[in-house]
Amino acid sequence: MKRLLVLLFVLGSISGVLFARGDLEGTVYGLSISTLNNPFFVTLKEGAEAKASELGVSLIIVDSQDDPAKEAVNMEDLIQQGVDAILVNPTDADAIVPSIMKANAAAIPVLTIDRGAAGGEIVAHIASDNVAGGRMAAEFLVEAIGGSGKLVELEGIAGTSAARDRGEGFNAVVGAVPGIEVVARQTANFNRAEGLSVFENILQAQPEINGVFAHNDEMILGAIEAAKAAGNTGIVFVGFDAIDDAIVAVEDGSLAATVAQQPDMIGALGVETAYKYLMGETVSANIPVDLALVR
Amino acid sequence: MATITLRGISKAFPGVRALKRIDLSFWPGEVHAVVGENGAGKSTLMKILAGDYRKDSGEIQLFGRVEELGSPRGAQQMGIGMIHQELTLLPNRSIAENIMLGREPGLGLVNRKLMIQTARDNLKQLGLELNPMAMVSFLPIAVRQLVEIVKALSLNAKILILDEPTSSLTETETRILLDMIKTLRERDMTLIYISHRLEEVFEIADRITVLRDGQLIATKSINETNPSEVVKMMVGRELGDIYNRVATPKDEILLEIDKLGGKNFRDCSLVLHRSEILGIYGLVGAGRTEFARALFGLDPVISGKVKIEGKQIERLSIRAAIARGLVYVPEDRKTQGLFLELSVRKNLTINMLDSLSYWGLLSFRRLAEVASGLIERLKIRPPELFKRIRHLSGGNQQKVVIAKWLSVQPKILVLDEPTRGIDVGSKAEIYALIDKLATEGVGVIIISSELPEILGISDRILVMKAGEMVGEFQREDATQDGIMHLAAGAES
Amino acid sequence: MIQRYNSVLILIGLYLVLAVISPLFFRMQNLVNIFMQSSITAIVALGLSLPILTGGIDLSVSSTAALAGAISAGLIVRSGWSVFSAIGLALLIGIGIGALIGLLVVLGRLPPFVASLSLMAVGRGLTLIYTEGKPISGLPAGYIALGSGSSGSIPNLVILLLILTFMTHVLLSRTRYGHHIYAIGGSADVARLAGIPVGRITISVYALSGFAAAFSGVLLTARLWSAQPTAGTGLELEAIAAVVIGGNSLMGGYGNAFGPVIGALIMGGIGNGLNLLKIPSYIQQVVRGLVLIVAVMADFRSHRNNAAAI
Amino acid sequence: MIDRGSLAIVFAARMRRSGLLLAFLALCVVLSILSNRFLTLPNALNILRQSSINGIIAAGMTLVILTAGIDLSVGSVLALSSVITAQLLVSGLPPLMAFFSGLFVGALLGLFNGILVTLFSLPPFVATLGTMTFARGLALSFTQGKPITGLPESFRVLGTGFVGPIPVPVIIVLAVFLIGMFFLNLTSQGEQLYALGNNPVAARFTGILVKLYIIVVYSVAGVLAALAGQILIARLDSAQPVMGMGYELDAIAAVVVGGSNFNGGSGGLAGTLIGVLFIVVINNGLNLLNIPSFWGQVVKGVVIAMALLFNRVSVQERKIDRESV
Repeated sequence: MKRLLVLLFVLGSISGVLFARGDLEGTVYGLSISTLNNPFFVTLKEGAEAKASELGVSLIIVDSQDDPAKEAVNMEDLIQQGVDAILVNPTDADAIVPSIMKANAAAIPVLTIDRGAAGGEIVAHIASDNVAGGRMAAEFLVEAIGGSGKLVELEGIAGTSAARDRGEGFNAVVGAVPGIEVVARQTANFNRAEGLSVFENILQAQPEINGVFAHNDEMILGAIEAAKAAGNTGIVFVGFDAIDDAIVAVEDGSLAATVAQQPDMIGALGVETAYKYLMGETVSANIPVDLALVR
Repeated sequence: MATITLRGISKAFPGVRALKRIDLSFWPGEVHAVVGENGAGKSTLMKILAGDYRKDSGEIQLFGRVEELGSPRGAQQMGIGMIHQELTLLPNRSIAENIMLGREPGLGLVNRKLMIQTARDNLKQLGLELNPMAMVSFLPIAVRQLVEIVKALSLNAKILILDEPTSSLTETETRILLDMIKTLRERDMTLIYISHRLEEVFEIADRITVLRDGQLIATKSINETNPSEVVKMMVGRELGDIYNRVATPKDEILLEIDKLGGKNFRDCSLVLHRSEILGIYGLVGAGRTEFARALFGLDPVISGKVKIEGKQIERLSIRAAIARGLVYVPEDRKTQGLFLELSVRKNLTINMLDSLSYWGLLSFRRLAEVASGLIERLKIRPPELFKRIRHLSGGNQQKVVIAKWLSVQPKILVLDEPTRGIDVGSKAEIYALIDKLATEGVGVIIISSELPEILGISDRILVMKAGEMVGEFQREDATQDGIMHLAAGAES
Repeated sequence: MIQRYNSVLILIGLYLVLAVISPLFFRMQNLVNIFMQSSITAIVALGLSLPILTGGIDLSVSSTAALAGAISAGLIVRSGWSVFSAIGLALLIGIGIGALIGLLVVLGRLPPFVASLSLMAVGRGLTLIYTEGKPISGLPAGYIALGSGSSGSIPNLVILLLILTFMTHVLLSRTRYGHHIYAIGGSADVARLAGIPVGRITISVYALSGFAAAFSGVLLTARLWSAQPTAGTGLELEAIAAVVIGGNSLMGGYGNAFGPVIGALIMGGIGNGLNLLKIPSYIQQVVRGLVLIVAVMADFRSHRNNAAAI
Repeated sequence: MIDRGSLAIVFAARMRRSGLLLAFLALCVVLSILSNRFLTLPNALNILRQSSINGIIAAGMTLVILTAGIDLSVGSVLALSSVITAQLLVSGLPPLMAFFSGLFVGALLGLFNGILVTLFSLPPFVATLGTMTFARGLALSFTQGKPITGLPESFRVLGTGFVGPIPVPVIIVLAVFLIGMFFLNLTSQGEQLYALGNNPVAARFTGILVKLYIIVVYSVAGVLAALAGQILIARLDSAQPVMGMGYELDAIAAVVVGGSNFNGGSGGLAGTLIGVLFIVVINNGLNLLNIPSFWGQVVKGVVIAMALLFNRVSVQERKIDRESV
């Protein structure tokens, strides 16, 4: 019993402190993010937060940790709190549909950001196009190695939409160029440490590699370390996301290019669009955010 | 007609011939004792009867028909029940669930009412008024043993094999059990009784079979033989008085305990002299073990003082005790004394690792030498350094538990039930060892619930009851009746 | 007996605290939500509690759930099977994976941890191969109703959880089979001596665990309206935590059917409460870890006293 | 004072794991037939270097499993200690001090685990699961989810440097294993650790400070996880809060494949080392042969199960004649 009291006390004090700063006044937007374990989405979140404080609205941020089941739980909890609008960055386009329909039923407007949803009523979709990004990277890479050569593709977590779309765009381009051969296609799970060891292994198997495309910057940065350690120069590396580290790498020349999304812009636009919608303005259903190749 | 007839039963394990052509019959309404030293083949024979092992050759007739027992289940269904030496109850289940394990009434769904009622009836038959819903883990070990027997009896067994059933019972509880065995004999059951306690065997057995080295030495009617003849047949030689005392206590006081109190005992005082063997007798629950544990620093002490060689110990702890030369051999060697998966060498030398290290490195040569010395000194069999301790017999395991303390040159040796469940030959060796240690100046405290043992080995006997020291006997004045009278406490 | 109710006390205490500090918590709809959110973990934990009761463990539940979800959805959407037979086959596959672990444990004498770890990798790989890494959607309403529909105001998931809990309770406390599971967990040798077919029962508990995992995979698919190739990642640790928080012993032989469900509800309540209190997600993990430790500390105190008394 | 006899005894005991060694060698033979790139010196060094992270963690895990415990928190400990080290480095602390601060963080978290397991009698699984969750949360909130990059070159030697032809991480992992084997097999503390893993009650009755040993073991596991983290960030030139996810399962798999069992008191570092190499070689082989990642997991699972079965069969035969006597 004594332990139980201790437990109650601990819980009470933790939540008491945190609850004290909760604020139920003003408009409240829910922001459901696929994962905050990835700097890209952290930047997106920060963009949204900055815009929210600029507009004077409050944000409740939940993190799905890339798990659709956890996402469903988080969405229910947001609906339960009666937020005025929900911005969702889905873990998966299909898996989010039931949650969106629940929000629809509760008359809460839903906006999707960065990734779309396959169903439900969506006020607006704010995103850059991953398939287009993959294509952009492929076109650059093909040109950079002179139209023919051997390529390696480092894939993201199997089954995630980002890995799927970026791979699809990339392969659509390189598959159409006759002189290009993709000699290895391995997953490094969007992870820098795995990017390093997987590419080390690939370097052992493939004596000649002209270019590497990775589904995100984390993996390409790992691969660059592997190539450096092996003393292997002359490989063209192309990443995706333009995270801070990647920009630095582009500047020092070790990374040839990275496809820049503007996550902070996506987040900010999301909040802004929701704000406009709630103010009664009409918003367009599809709000593209520019992609750019940072080279 | 014989209930079981064995013809030419043989069994071999790789490298060992465990049983050699055993011919033996058991009759209804008889208590048939099977005795022999550990390793003589009793357990192997009983396991074959219980369906646990398969015989290599020979035949088993049950009620005149040749049968293959196949499995424990098969043996059970043919009316053979077995009580194992190690308790086979599940601690986290109720008494009823344990008794009815594997035979729960009902089709698919268990009929709980019937199960509890059946269990209650079974308990009543043995005169036990226990709540069948009580969890076994809350029962004292002795009561668990009784439940174990109820469980076997409830199988409607025609033949009941009891393997050391009294090894963890007190005198009183043993009486209950022996009376029960007599009742079962009246009901024309066949009881096969394995025990190291010859006095019990001679009290209840009708016939006695002696095994040695896997061979049947003799089967005799109890009237035709006597304990010393049986012992001789068991060990294959004359074995004089097993309590052959040589050491005599000195005046020097080694240990002085003044009003020690703790969980389940209080105000316990005693004095132990150099070269003295002090027996502590008490029924289960009298607080003997708790007292010893507290003295060794295993459990907290509430009050009292302890002096070793005149120096008071400020805070009792295991390491303080060992540092002052007080060591404790616990009652349950398997769970408290041994590292079953480790080798004989590692078990023997666990206390001297630090002293046999040079610049932090173990000297395996020295460790092996020391261990070999101990093996030789205590006649540990087989004399192999690298055998896993699990595969040694109980007697040899017990020798290892004692031997591992000899290396620290103890001044005071506390032994808790040092001969429980071990054979008479090993017992004699352990008694001789204790006496030898006493001769060398060690003070020994021996806790036991076997009266003959306490009487035979001790210079002085303390009796504990309900957590207190209630009496003291000198060797000359001690009698079974006198001690029992104090321990069982007629006045309360 | 007291420790049986310890986890219930923790559950009630936790919910009371949350109710005090968040006005939203004790709304009926929110409580239903928690039940629904916890139900999938709870169902996996129910199944997983069986191997744990025998002293084993099953790490493969997460990938079995994903595989079952994918196959049931794929058979319906791609191959035009009926909902009934597709789910049936998926459940059979779950049973098969479980039985295979059981065989590796019983006949191959592999530690359950590695046997199930190997099949976890295999199951995850097969899911990715079958789905080609893409989610499968377009499920018929009948399928979706399993996980998303409700009967009256009570979600089907909750009803299924209650039924399964009741069935597991009956299985464990009232059937011979259940008694034998406890016996094996208490001591496989004792069970064998009592004539209990230890090997067969051991295989079957893994099969049942596989069944529960597959079933929860189907429910998850129905709840998400699509089969996700990465579904259920980390579910095994969550389910094990639920079993332990509920007061069942990881060593086997001790526990009941309600423990895993209560454990899941405790964790679900914590997650929900932290969300309602708008606690940032990183801090949520810190709090969740500490609460896990404190909750089990409270629960294990009584166990320890037991152990010391012996 | 190590005499030849004792070394021979130790060696003989280790060879009981020969079943696994055979399975490992078989795997290597198969791979060298399938890929002519497998059996080359650079690839061998490559495999060793990749073994370093999991190897160091698994060494600590071996000790924990020897005491019949388990440590699920190693991945999170690695992450938290790494981000703290990286932050210290970036803010200009001398590399050596940052390095030791990181190890200190690992030791603290391990100490916490050890205290929960011993003084509070929590099951190791739950205690370390709790630590795993909250340490990850701390790492994430400390960094706000972002990597910390730009580590000084002098620190990066830890991951990228060479001594002669041999990479520094390989030297570190070999040193960890040598020291560990030395400690486990040749010192009194090592032998006592086996004893307490086999029977903690008997160990206590023998005067071994069981709780202290267990606390130290968890602390060492924490330090080693932190050390692995330092090497990892030195190699990657960046520390991320999400590093090390799932490393606990890799490490446990290596230990168990290496022949230690969860009941404690049996197994050892030699087996673990083979277990670590085994898993790395599977991954290396999958990459060399360019096996599609979907199939990779299936192959990995099947190969591990087969190796264990093979090992079990060869151990089984010897076990029978020992047990039936």
